[in-house]
Amino acid sequence: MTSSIPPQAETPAIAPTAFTLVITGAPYSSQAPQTALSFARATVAAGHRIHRVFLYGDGVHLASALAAPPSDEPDWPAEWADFLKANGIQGIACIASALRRGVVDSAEQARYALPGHNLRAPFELAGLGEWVDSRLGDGKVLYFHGGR
Amino acid sequence: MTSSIPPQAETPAIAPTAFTLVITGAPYSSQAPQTALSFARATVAAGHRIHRVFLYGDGVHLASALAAPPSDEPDWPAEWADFLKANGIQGIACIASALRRGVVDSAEQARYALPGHNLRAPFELAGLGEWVDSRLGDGKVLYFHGGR
Amino acid sequence: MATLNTLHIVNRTPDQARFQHCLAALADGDALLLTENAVLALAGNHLAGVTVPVYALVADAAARSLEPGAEQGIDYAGMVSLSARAKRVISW
Amino acid sequence: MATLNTLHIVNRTPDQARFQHCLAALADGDALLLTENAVLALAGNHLAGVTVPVYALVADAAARSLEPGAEQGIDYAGMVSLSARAKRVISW
Amino acid sequence: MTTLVVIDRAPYGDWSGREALDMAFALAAFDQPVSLLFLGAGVAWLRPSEAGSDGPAGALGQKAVHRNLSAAPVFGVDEILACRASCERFGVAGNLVMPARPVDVTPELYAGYDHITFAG
Amino acid sequence: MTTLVVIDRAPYGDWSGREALDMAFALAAFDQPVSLLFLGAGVAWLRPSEAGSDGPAGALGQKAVHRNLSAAPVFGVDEILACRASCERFGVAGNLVMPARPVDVTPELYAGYDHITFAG
Repeated sequence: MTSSIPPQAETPAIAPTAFTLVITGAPYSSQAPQTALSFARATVAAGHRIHRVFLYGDGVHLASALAAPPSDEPDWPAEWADFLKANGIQGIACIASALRRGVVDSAEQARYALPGHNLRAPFELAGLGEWVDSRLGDGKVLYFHGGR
Repeated sequence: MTSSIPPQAETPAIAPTAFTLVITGAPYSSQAPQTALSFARATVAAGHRIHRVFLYGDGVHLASALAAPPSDEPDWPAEWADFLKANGIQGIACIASALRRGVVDSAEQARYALPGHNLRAPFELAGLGEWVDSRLGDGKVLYFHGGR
Repeated sequence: MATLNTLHIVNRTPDQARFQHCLAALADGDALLLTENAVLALAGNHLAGVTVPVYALVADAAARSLEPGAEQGIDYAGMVSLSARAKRVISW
Repeated sequence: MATLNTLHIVNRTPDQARFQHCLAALADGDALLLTENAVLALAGNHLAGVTVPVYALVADAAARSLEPGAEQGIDYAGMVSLSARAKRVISW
Repeated sequence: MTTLVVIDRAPYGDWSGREALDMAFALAAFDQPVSLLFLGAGVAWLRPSEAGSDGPAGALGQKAVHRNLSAAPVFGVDEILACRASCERFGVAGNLVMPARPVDVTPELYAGYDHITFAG
Repeated sequence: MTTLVVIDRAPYGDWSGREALDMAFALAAFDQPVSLLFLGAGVAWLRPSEAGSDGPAGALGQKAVHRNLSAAPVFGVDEILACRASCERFGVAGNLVMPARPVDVTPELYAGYDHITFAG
């Protein structure tokens, strides 16, 4: 899946890079999702490309559809989902990390006979193969970890 | 809410203590829920009492109804829920921690117009007042934190 | 049974700041209980200067292939007993 | 534009082991970027012996009332530019 | 029944300090005596901001922690203590958000509290 | 395109080591070169267990990490490296799970890998 580069984007001074962002820190526990979002916005604005966002470990909580932060705090899952949609970027939550931590889509709900599902669109569940794919591509893979 | 002491419990060598266990570490990220459960089982077996279990911070993920760990790993949310039910112990997830992290019951689903709910019975959402109540009681409050 | 003032329970590896803050808070009449990854302090030189009794959860030590001394190893029932006896418990 | 071999990005307070592992990995031709709580290294004596260029995210520094030196402070666009230029990026 | 709530993590990068502050405020709301101790990297909470009440933390999309902390005396938090050695180590010595008071953190200090807690 | 996966957290108390191992196995499954480095408290993974394959970790209700780690060469992980200084500090020197190899962790060591990653 490719990102659409907005027409107003500047041409980068160096060759455009395709970044994959791996987020391993959870929102409201770490700053990782917000640093990653600021980085992602700056990436697109500079004419580079975000190839994929991959949530791993505690980072999968960013794909929760049920977070309801106080009205005076940013809603990081919603802001990330909006950014991915607006830019046509693929968002993957690692399925093994997500199942352990209670982040599931309707297919996994059915498979494990769970009482509901809570994966927020456009995030999808997939395996570490997606990370390997990014690792083997031409771009760079950056990580946004929790703070401890 | 009082816990029922199983008839086979030994009389403790010292006066029975009412413990409140505060769990702040998440399952599958920290060992906190499993250490706390081993402690809780030993408490009941020794004729002491668990007054209340209070989930705070990342600990609220223990109250998720949607966790689906691999079949060869323990299901900590299910084991905790079974233990609480079997012993009639109150399990509270801090509502402020839970809302930020996407753990909600049907009342909060309705209030925030969320697409679902995922709080596992018998856990209930309530405020820090429950922790203050434990703090002011006769018993002891112990904390089970994440490992970093 | 000897009086136990404060039971200090620590669950973090000894390279973490919280572990060091815990050691700095120990006083005569206290005891230190190592749980989870804190049992790694049983190997190496992480408890230098500690003069209070040191306990460790055997389940955690065994999982990490460490053997507490004869007086040190306790099970969860022992942890409950220490916690009930202590005048104060600090969970670091 | 000078060659940049490895960009080391660290987001943890300087009292954490990972921060120290990062410092031990710096080599000539590399650069160090402090983000999130790592900007606390701008105060106190946490970067002794570091000879590579050090950058810090101004948003993180400002939130913590710290002021990077004139050459040090960069915004997210600067972080993107460094990341794109570097031959290798390590996220500590 | 005096409680000491200890904050040993830096603000913004970690939420546990905010959740510790909420614990202190909850005790104060029930008129219970409570003190705050900033220790280790937690002393970074005490660096005074030169900006307005919303502060430059706005650039991070987070509320500035000074607003939370400055409310502490109003809400009935008895004392705000700062580990002197940690302040020196993290370069905030002699320059604390009011009304924090530098102290030496010793077993004797902890002995003054019935209950000592961290948020995580 | 050689990747170095670094594990710097002790097992059982923290899941990130297991998730780092999964990353290494995923690369190996796609026939990509990958090495593991145990650093800091992560060297506790390398303490040999005297117990059987399920090991005493069973008492914790967790799978013993030795089983995971011993599968590494089978799955195609090229090297298992252990920081020598960390081993000494955490008292596991001279007594490592096979086939871990003690190394000095220097910039030159890291220079041998195109990509270096942690699980969290």
